[in-house]
Order: sequence, then C-alpha cells, then structure tokens
Amino acid sequence: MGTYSGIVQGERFTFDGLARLLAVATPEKSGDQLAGIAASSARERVAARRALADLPLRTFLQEAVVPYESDDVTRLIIDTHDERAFAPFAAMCVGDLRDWLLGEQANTASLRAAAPGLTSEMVAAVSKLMRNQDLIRVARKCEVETAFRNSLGRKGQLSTRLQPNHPADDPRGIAVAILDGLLFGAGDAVIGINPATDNLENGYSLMCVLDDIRGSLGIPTQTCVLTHVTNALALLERNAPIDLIFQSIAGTQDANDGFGVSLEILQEAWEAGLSAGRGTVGQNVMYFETGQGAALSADAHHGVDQQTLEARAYAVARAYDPLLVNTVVGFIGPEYLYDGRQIIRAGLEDHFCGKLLGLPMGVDVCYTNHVQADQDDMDVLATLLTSAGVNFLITVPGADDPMLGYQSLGFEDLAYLRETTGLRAAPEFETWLEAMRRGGGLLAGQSAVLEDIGLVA
Amino acid sequence: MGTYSGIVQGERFTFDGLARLLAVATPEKSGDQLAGIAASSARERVAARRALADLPLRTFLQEAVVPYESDDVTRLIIDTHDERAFAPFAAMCVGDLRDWLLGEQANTASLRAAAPGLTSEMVAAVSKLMRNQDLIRVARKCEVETAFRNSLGRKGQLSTRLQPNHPADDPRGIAVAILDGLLFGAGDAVIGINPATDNLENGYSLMCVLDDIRGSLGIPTQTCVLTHVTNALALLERNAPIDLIFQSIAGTQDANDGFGVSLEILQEAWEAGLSAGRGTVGQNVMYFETGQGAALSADAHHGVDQQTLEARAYAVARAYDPLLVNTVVGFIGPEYLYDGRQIIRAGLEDHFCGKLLGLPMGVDVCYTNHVQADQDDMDVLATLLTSAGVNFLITVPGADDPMLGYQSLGFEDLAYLRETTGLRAAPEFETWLEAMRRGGGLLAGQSAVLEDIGLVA
Amino acid sequence: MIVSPAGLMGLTPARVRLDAAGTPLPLSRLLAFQEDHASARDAIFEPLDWAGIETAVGPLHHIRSQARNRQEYLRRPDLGRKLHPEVTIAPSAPDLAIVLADGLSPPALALQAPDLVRALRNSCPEARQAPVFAASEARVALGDAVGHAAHAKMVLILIGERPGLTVSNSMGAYLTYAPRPGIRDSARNCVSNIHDKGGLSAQEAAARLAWLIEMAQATGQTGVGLKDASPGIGAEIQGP
Amino acid sequence: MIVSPAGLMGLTPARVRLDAAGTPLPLSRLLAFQEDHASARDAIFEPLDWAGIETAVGPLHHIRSQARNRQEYLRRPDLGRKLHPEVTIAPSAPDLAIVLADGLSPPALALQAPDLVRALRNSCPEARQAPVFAASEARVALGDAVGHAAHAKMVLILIGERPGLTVSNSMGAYLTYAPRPGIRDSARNCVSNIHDKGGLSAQEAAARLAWLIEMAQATGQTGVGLKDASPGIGAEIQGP
Ligand code: B12
Ligand code: B12
Repeated sequence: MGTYSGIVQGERFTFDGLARLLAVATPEKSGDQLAGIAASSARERVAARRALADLPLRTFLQEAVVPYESDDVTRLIIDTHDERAFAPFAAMCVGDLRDWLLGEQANTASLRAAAPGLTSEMVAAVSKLMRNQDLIRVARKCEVETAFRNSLGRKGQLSTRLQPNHPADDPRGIAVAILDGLLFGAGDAVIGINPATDNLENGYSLMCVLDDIRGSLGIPTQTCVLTHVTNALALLERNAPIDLIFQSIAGTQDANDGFGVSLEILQEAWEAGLSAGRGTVGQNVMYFETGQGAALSADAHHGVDQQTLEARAYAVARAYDPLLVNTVVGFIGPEYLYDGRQIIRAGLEDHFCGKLLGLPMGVDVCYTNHVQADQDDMDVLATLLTSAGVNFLITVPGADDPMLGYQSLGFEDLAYLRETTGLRAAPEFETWLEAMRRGGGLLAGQSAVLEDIGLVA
Repeated sequence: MGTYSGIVQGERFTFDGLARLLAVATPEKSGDQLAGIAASSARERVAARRALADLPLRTFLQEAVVPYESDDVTRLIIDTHDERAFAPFAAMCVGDLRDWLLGEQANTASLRAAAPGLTSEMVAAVSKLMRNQDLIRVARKCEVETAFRNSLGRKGQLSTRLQPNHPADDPRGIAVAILDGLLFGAGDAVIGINPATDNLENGYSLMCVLDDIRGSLGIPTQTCVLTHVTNALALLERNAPIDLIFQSIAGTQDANDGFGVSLEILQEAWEAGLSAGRGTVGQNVMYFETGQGAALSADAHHGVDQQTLEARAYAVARAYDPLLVNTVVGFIGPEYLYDGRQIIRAGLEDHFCGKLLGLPMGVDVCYTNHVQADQDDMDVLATLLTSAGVNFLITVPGADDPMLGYQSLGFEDLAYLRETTGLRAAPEFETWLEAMRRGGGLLAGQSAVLEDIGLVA
Repeated sequence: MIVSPAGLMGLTPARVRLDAAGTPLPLSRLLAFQEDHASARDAIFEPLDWAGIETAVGPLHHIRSQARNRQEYLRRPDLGRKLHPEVTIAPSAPDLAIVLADGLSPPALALQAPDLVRALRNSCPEARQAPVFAASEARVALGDAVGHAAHAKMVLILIGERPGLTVSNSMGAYLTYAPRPGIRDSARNCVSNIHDKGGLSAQEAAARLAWLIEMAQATGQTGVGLKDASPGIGAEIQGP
Repeated sequence: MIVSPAGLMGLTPARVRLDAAGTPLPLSRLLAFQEDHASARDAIFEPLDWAGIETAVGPLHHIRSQARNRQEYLRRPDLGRKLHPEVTIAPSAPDLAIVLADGLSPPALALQAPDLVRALRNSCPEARQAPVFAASEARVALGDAVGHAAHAKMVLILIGERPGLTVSNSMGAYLTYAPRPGIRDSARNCVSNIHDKGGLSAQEAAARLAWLIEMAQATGQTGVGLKDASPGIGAEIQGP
C-alpha cells in the first residue's frame, strides 16, 4: 500500500493508501462522513488533491482500492483494461488527464477512443480535481450512442424514461400514467415500471401490459419491468415479452451480493436478453441503475469513498453493453447526500464518470422528503445536465412517484428543457410523435387509443 | 392595510398587510429570518403563496409596502406607473401573471411592451410563485438593449465587466489586470474599477488612466470609476473623462439615504452624464449596483422582505435609463444569503425581476469567505444565468478581487461559458478583438501595447 | 364505455394531468405539490402513538436503536441498525418475532400495523405466538439484531417507509429467515406499499406474508432464493 | 525597458495570468485558490491576541457586543452593533474615541492596529488623548454606541475587513462625527485596505485619517459631505 502526501500552507499531510487518498480528495458528502473517511478539514482536502494531481495514472492499475483477490469488480476492471487505448495516457498523472480532458485534443472521437483505456478509479480520481463547470464541459464533448427499438444518445437529443409506477401495480392506473407521459412526448428511452410487488405472476402481467400498449400504439420505444434480474430470468423462460433486463448494481462484489446479484448472473441475463432478439434498430438489452451510497448502505464499501465506488459500478455496467444506465442520484437520503448542493455535485460527477467510461448515461434527477432539497434544486440539476449532454432523464407524472416515495422530474419539466435548449427525442420516436399529432393527437379519436391501451372495454 | 389569507391542510393562515404577505411567501433567506419577517413554517409559506396567487395586481397600485408619503421610491413607482402598458394586466391576479409569463403570449415584444406597466412589487410578487426553471424560462424571452460606445444586450450576446481592482489603486497594477482581461476577451460591458480610496485626486487620476488605456488601444467600450456619485459629480465639474456614472442604490428612501444618495442627486448625475455627451453608439450613461440585504443592513427595510426591496431598487435604476445594472448577489454575507443555494436562488430572482422591469440586467456571480459556498456554486449560477440570457457578468483576474475581499467569476469562466453556449461579446468589441488577434494578439509587438497602457516608459 | 379525463385520473394516485397542451404546470398544482412536500417532511418527525398500537395488538416489548433522536437517526443509519446497549431481549426462541418499527414514517405504523398484525394472527400460526417488539428510531436491519437476540427462526419487521408526497403513511414489511446482525438485504423478502391510498391493503399484505412465512418455514430460506409465487393477489389486482 | 510577464504580474496582487491562450485554468492555480479559500475561512475564526495589542498601544478598555460567539456574530449583525448590557463606559467626553474591533478578520487588527495607532498619536493631537476600546464580536456601527456612551465628539473604529483570498489581514478605518446609535453609514468616512500586501500602509492610513479628523473638527461633519481631498498620498501612489 503506497503512502502519498501533499503540502498545504507549509504543512505536510500524509495519506496511507489509494483509497484514503481518494476519500480525502473528494468533495464533501455526508456519506463519506458517515463512513468516517472524509477529509477532516478543507486544507487536508487540498493536500490530498495536490497528491492526487501528481499521481501517475498507472498506479491505479497496480494498486487496487478493493483487493483483486477478493473482489470480482476489481478483477473485471483490471482484466478488461485496454492497454492500447490507454497508451496515450500511460505516462500521464491524474492532473495531466484533467488538463487533457479540458483541452482541445479531447473531442468526441478521442474521448470515445480513450474510454476502454480508462478505469473507474482513474475517472473518479480526475473528477475530484474538477469543478462543476469542468464536469459539464468535458461530458458534453462525449457522445455515447446505443439502440434497441430506436436510437439514443446522439448530440442534440434528450431522451426520457417514462416511469408510470402505481402503488398496487394496477394495470389501468399504469396505462393512464403512460398516456399522460406520451402526451408530453416522454418515453423514448424506455417506458419502465418499478413493480410494487415482487410477485412473479404480477411481473409477468405487467410485462404483457407494457408490451401490449407499445405494440398497439406502434411506439418505437422499449419497455421494461424493473424487477430483480433473477425474476426477469425466470420470466424469460416463460417467454414473457421482455425488451430490457434491469438490475440495480453497485461497485463492490459484496454490495452486489447484497443486491442478490453477481457478474455471472448478469452475464447470464445479458445472454438471455440477446437471444430473445427483440431489438430492431440495435441490440443493447441491459438497463442498470446505480447511485452513490448503495455500497456503504450494505456495509460493503471497504473504506472507499462513495463516488469512487459509484464509478466502479459503471465498470460493471459497461461489461454488458447496456442501452441505458442511470444514477438515481438523490434517491436514498441525507445520510449519503445531505442536501441539494451535494445532490447536484453528485449528479454531475456521476454523469461525467459514466460518459468518460463510454456509458449511455442518464440521471434520475431526484430527492426524497427527508433530504434538504426541493424542486428548485432539481431545476438546477436538470438544467446543468442538459447543458452537459445527458442521454436521458427520468420523468414521472407531476414529478411525484406515488410508489417509491420520492420526487423526480415531471413531464412538464421536459417541456421546459426542450424549449430552452432545442433538444429533441430519439428520431424514430419524434417521427411517431409527429404522426400522432398530425392525426389530431393521442386523445383524438380518444376511445380508440383508450381501447388500445386497455382503458375502456 | 388589507388582510389576506390562505388555507393549507385545512388550516387558515392570515396575513396583515401586503408586506407581511410578500415576506411569508418568499423563498427561505437568512436575511428575512434576521429581520424576523420570514415564514415560520413551510406550510405557512404555501398559504401565503395561495393568497398571493389570488391577489389582484391592482392591489399593488393601491396599497404600498412602504408609505407613499414618507418614501420617494414608492412615489417614483406609483407616479411613473404606465396605465396603458398595464391595461392588458389590469384584471389579472398575481397567479394569472405567472401563467401569462410562462405562456406563449409572453414573448420578446410583448414583454418589452409590458415592462412600464409592471411595478417592482408586482414582479417581486410573481417571482415568489415561480420555480427556478420559471425564472430562467421567462427571463430568457426578454431582450433589453442599451448602448454607449458599443451595443449591449442583444440575444446571442454575453458581455462582461472587466474589474481590475487594486488594493492601493496603483495605476500600473490596474493596467496589468486590464491587459489580462482583454487577453481573455473581457470588458465589453465596461472596464470598471472600484477605487480603494475615496480621495478625489485619486479618483481623477484613475479616470484618466482608464480613459488613456481605452483611447490608446481604441477599444470600443466604456470605462467607469465606481466612486460615490457625489464624487463623480465633483469630478465632472473638473472635466474628468467620465463615461459612466456609478452608484449603489437600494429600495427605500432611507436606505438610499444611508448610501448618501437621493433621487435628486441621481437625476442631477444623469443630466450631467448626458451633457458630457461621450457616448458614440448610444447615450445610456448610468451604471447601478444593487443586492438583496442592503436595506436591512441599513435598518431601512420597513418590514419588507429583501427580495421585494431589491425589485424596488430596480425602479430607481430604470428612472435613469442605465447602460448597466447588476446585482452583486453574494457580496455581503451569510446574514442575508446563507449559502450557495440562497445565492443561486437570489441571483435568478434578481435577474428575472430586473429583466421584467426592462433593465439591462447583469449579475456579479459572487460569494464571500464567510458564506457557505464555493466555486462550484458559482459555476452553477453562471451556467444558469447564461441560459437565462443575462446581459453581462462581472469578471476579475483569477476570480479573486484582491481589494473587495470576495470571489467573483474569473476571465477563464468566460471561456467556459462561451464555449458551451456560443454566446459572443458586443459586436463592436468582437470586431476589435478579431482585429487585435489578426495583428498577432495584444501581446505581439508587446512593448507597444505596454507603452500605450503605461506599463513601460 | 367512454371514460372522461377525470375518470381516468381516478384510476391512479399519480399526479397525471392528461393535458399536455396546457403546459406549463398549473399554479394550483405547483402549490399543492409544495403543500404536500411540507406535510411529507412533517410526517418524518411525527411522534408514534405506541399506546394506541398496544391497545390494538396487545402487549409490546419496547426497544430502541442507538440513534438518540430523529436528527441522528436520519444521518446515522448505522446506529439505527444497532440495539441500544440497555435493551434486553429474552431468548425465547420463537418461530417468528414481529418488530414494529417507526422507520421514516411513524404515522404509517399507527395506521397499518394493527390491522396487519391482526390479519396475520388469523391466518398464520407462527404469528399467533410471536412476541411483538416496538422499536424506536429503527432501520430494517434492526430486526436482525432483535431476531438474533430472541433466537427467533424468522423475523418480520413492519416499518414506516419514507413518506412520499401522495402517500406519506405507507408501511413496508420485511421477512428474514435466520436473522443475525450483518445479514444481507438479498436474504430477505419485502412486501411494500401497504396503505389505504391505492396501495396493498393490510389484509392482502397479511395473506402474502403468511404465504412467505410458510414457504420460508418449508424451504429454510428467505431472499432472492425464495420467489414470491403467492396466488390470488395478482388476479385481484387486475380487478373487475 | 521591456517588462516580462512575470515582471508585470509583480505589479499587482491580483491573480493575473497574461496567458489567455493557455485556457483552461491551470490546475496549480485551481488548487492554490482552494488552499487560499480554506485559510481565508479560517481567518474569520482566529482568536485575537488582545494582550499583544495592549503591549503595543497601552491600556485597553475591553468591551463586547451582544453577539455571543462567532457563529452568532456572522448571522446576527444587529447584535454585533449593540453594546452588551454589562459593558460600562465612562462619559469622559473626549474629542476622539478609538475602537479596535475584531470584525471579520481578527488577525488584521493584531497586524495593523498597533502601527496605525502609534502613527496617529504622532501626527494627530486628538489621538493622543483618545481612550482606546477593544471590542469583540463587533460591527462598524458598534463604534457609534461606544462613542455615544463616552460622549465623544468623534469615534474612529479600526476593524478587520472580511478576509479575501489574497489578503486575509486587511483592516478598515471608519470615522464618525457626533456618533450615536442609528447614525447612517453615509455620515462616516472610510479608509480601507490597510495592510502590507500591496495595500495602504499604516503610516499612509494614519496620515489620511489625521487629515480627516482635522477636517471633521473644523467642519463639524463626516460622511459624504466631507470629501477626502487629503494631499500627498495620491501622488505617492502614482509613484516612480
Ligand atoms: C430506498 C430503497 C432502496 C435503496 C436501499 C438503500 C437504502 N439505504 O435505503 C436501494 C436503491 C439500494 C434499493 C435497491 C433495491 N431495491 Co429498493 N427500495 C427502496 C425504497 C424506495 C424505500 C425503502 C424504505 O423506505 N425503507 C424504510 C427504511 C426506514 O428502511 P432502511 O433500513 O433505511 O432501508 C433498507 C430497506 O429499504 C432495504 N431495501 C431496499 N430495497 C429493498 C428491496 C428488497 C427486495 C429488500 C429485501 C430490501 C430492500 O434496504 C435498506 C437498507 O437495509 C422502497 C420503496 C418503498 N416505498 O418502500 C424500494 C423497494 C423496497 N425496493 C425494491 C427493489 C425491488 C429493490 C431492488 C431489488 C431492485 C433491483 N432489481 O435490484 C434493489 C436491491 C435491494 C437489495 N436487495 O438490497 C422493491 C421491493 C419489491 C418487493 N416487494 O420485493 C421496493 C418496494 C420498490 C419497488 N417496488 O421497486 N432500494
Ligand atoms: C460589504 C461592503 C459594502 C456593503 C455594506 C453592507 C454590509 N452589510 O456589509 C454594501 C454593498 C452595501 C456597500 C455599499 C457601498 N460601499 Co462598500 N464595502 C464593503 C466591503 C466590501 C467590506 C466591508 C467590511 O468588510 N466591513 C467590515 C465589517 C465587519 O463591518 P460591518 O459593520 O459588517 O459593515 C459595515 C461597513 O462595511 C459599512 N460600509 C460598507 N461600505 C462602506 C462605504 C463607506 C464609504 C462607509 C462609510 C461605510 C461602508 O457598511 C456596513 C454596515 O454598516 C468594503 C471593502 C473592504 N475591503 O473593506 C467596501 C467599501 C468599504 N465600500 C466602499 C464604497 C465606496 C461603498 C459605496 C459608497 C459605493 C457607492 N458608490 O455607492 C456604497 C455605499 C456605502 C454606504 N454609505 O453605506 C469603499 C469605501 C471607499 C472609501 N475609502 O471610502 C470600500 C472600501 C470598497 C471600495 N473601495 O469600493 N459596501
């Protein structure tokens, strides 16, 4: 374990090990304080950043923050590292990478080429040296395209997940929420339900409901029931109509174990999804959610700061070529991100790290009622992320999820973002929306649509 | 004094007088808490907003928050109110105005036409019903153009004040800072020094320094020494080269008295500035700064919340057809705006209110070292304001003012904002910058420029 | 049958509008949202009426976590998972221990727990003998410590879910076989959204939990290995 | 004479770069900024070495405002302007009362006040007899209460200005004629940025203040009505 040090105001601060160095260098987060690994003063934080700036990137290939032997996420990161893509950076320190990213050499093409050469720890480290404006400035140069039944992620696009949750999984209630979202033009990234219950039969019928609605209205999008991956596997065997396979993931093997998943299960799910062969425009079949704090919550953080662990979760995600990845940034509560300010910072960090690693990164711009935040903070984060070129955002009716107990963006927020930026939905979806509007809108000939989606007999 | 009431969760809350109603409806600010007029609970705040939404706009013409008899700002607001411009809104309540502003009817032309019909209290009131995204969305529809030696405020423009302060007013130190800013393309709104001392002779020589630099480099911009207006008047008599006349202003007569100014002095200054006749492209000769909290700090707030008072300061500003107005939003300290979050909110409010009233609104995106904020918050506010179409921002070398003891934006931040938005400086200034660059840049033939601006003999 | 927009809205507690042409968000909705936000935040800090629950479900063993108050509870979930050192629990080795926990919405417990416990006692033999604990400042994992100390085969914790805007009184139920401190969430089953604003009724939840408890007894496990294949409720949801 | 960029930078404490081609901000500058931010924030909370000042300027009358500590001082400027009820001040009716106040930068006082007071006593007769007060948790307007209680003709408050990144030890001086609580800022004169990092030296400041004190005595006023036309210093600034 290396020892690192940096000087501030003549005082030398020493850090034992990479994990400690990264934790002290990270911006203030309540979760790192909870874990007892946060900087003890602003000066110590600057000292760690100085040390980090001078740290050769290669160190991250030699010293693991979670042991290689006992953690399969570490093994995944190290074993799949692309030395060729890394070559241009091989002699750089973290500070050099920061300069390179902000400079003109870093553009859409060179960033795409760099992604396989960069590891989670490298991008987490460099993010700690960057201001909010830097995180925005670099992320917007990235472009990560994926496709299933439409094509997502091109510059100029802003897509949305339509999240029509219902506290008792009532199919008609869900259909109404879907209709509401479609009227606002939401849903091109995915129409995705979190099922309230874990019941298999229930999951199956929700999958059918979603597929029926999509099919009967001919919507060029994909659907997903965000049940546990093992449920999806079980239901795929029963030929349930599954477009995307979902799973929450985290940045250590132990944390994933707490979620009831392993790399093997994810691999199996990926292969099963591919062989279902339901994509038309492309074959990205996985959907992952992440969020700072999940590993610590499962007491599986190994003394590593939550932002670095979050970037490690992205290493898991990118192994399965996902259509969608999003951080649910303010979802858990004040013990990990104390207030709107920490949520905003974390949202920008997560988006930046995901994009640098080559992921189709979206964000659930959200907060809970026990955190110090409100819709003003969400307006801020949504506006910033749009400027940073986020692939997609989560939207729920009226910004309020009546099942998960938290607030995300509402469909109306999408109208604001599109009006002020000119960004559009996926091209196939836009074409469909226009055809619908030409036809007088979804609610013209109302009864037909309502019948199609099962709302009237 | 009217009594207003609103119901929340079955409970009725009552508010005595407009000032109380506005104060309770306003978003949380430490300054209103300091004044003892803030909402005592989130529920009371919502009740006040309900009451405010249903309040006829005309009420503000009938009930003054600071008495007409004893306050010349109130008299200015009432006596210059344009009933014709107000006609389309005469039957509206505050909530209706909010809807109108967010709707399609409100566009650049209709907003320009509406401005003289709207009073400070009306725009302050409506802002309290608006989320951050609303403040951005509406402000960006406004366009307020002004001109002196170049033309400012067109859509697509983002201008800057170059603020080259020096703790001992050393002319060569100031020249270096100006050179630094010009290299980054800053300074089209104004090159404006805050003089460290109040000495008249010193003010005179700084005016000459600025005018010499501007003249010898042929920069199509205006200069200003931000000394007290009475000093400027005294120096104008001595034929000092004064482009813009500056003054800090506030929203009550008493507060302005604390600043040593009155409407009469401002009128006199305006006329003196106009008769100097130094503008080439236009004749907007006044420059004002404002900021939430100034009136309370002078114990001259009359029980009115700081955001409403701020909007009243804009009524003072617009009486003198200024070239520039900016809120120095995070300038004073945590007693008025506690942290980055409150600064961000206040910055958006101030910009919105100023623009609605027809002012060429800029913002000093800034914070002090006793507030809970850092550069990440400034990145956020600057990004949001750019999206909101702010006329100009303040910039200082390295984001740090070594005389006023606070941090603003740095010249580099301008590069970030221009890169991510495509916004440009004033057209005349852009032309000049390009000519300079074609000539090899300001530092080519270095000694000549340095001689011109007095840095080498 | 043609359904009106209002009729459609009645089908879900979600804040649907079905009126995209009328963007922006109507002010009345914005203010209602803010009103609900204020109350949801209040729900977290409401004191729990343990006496009322005791009247309804019988004697409670009062216990608490190491979090000293709500503020600490919110920032220190680790403390909310540990038993206070002064707490003593008899190792009575029941098949099931039931823990009623305030969680993030104390009012949810008061409203939902009595009915659920009653219904469970009716349908599930293990529940009839189960000791019932009343836990303050508790997280889900506090149940593991309780079950472990009681030498219980299984622990069922009923807990106030974080309050949402629409539903601030929702209760969750977590069942863990062979509980011990440090056991992972993947080793429990969850039945969530138990409330009367369009969620799972206490009766339905009890039925599902009874099924899970029997299956856990039979297979010796809970968690991802135990798939909820309980019958009936799915069909019931699809309704008339 | 040709000046190098480094030479030019030496002319100002401002963070000039003169290297716009090399955007973005170099990392070393970003980190130096963060380092200075940390120290500036610390300066606000540094205790003031009153004993050291007393050794340098002679006996001090210790007084304090109604703000109980730094945290309260920061959020309650109203309290920082009021004398603590336990403070007693003799109505000795001096021409000038001098108040040394911690303000927002206690270290500034320790570094600048002794030299300034000494220089002022040399050049200004009123200063020689002036009682000197040491005020804790003080705002500028606390001087008005002190001057009023002392029945002083004028009050001069030397106070720590809010710390900046580059200069965190800057002192300001405010002179008020006929001080009384509630008097407006427009009725005082200010001499600011007294420090040794490129600001006004204590000697220069003393000269300017001496001039202002004489003019105030002569005209019976301070504030916007009294224009600083003091000679010499302007010339000195323009320097060689
Ligand atoms: C917060 C939350 C999470 C957080 C938990 C971290 C944390 N520190 O809180 C995160 C984002 C990590 C999460 C993950 C998952 N969750 Co979850 N989660 C919730 C939520 C929104 C609130 C829970 C709450 O308020 N608890 C009360 C407080 C006081 O308890 P706590 O001790 O602080 O929190 C613990 C529990 O919440 C528990 N937990 C959280 N989710 C789940 C899910 C399962 C199956 C289990 C056994 C435990 C569990 O983990 C926390 C730490 O121990 C609920 C929805 C709701 N309305 O309740 C869904 C909910 C409980 N989760 C659900 C699911 C499906 C999952 C996932 C399995 C999704 C997936 N496919 O991977 C994962 C993995 C869960 C696991 N095994 O750990 C479902 C459960 C459905 C069911 N009936 O089984 C719910 C009901 C939401 C839904 N309908 O989708 N979740
Ligand atoms: C903060 C500040 C303000 C705030 C004051 C409100 C507040 N609550 O703090 C605002 C923005 C309102 C302000 C306004 C002005 N200020 Co001012 N201000 C400052 C600043 C940056 C910090 C002061 C400080 O730290 N004080 C210490 C704390 C502990 O004291 P306090 O009791 O909390 O604050 C009081 C004083 O700061 C005082 N004050 C603030 N500015 C001024 C200016 C004058 C001339 C006087 C007499 C008093 C005064 O007002 C506060 C409330 O009573 C200084 C620069 C510096 N480096 O010090 C300039 C500074 C003092 N201000 C200056 C000027 C010129 C002005 C204006 C006259 C500008 C104008 N043309 O209108 C106005 C009006 C001042 C007035 N008569 O009230 C000059 C004074 C130059 C001089 N030698 O006379 C300074 C040095 C900055 C500069 N060089 O431009 N200011």
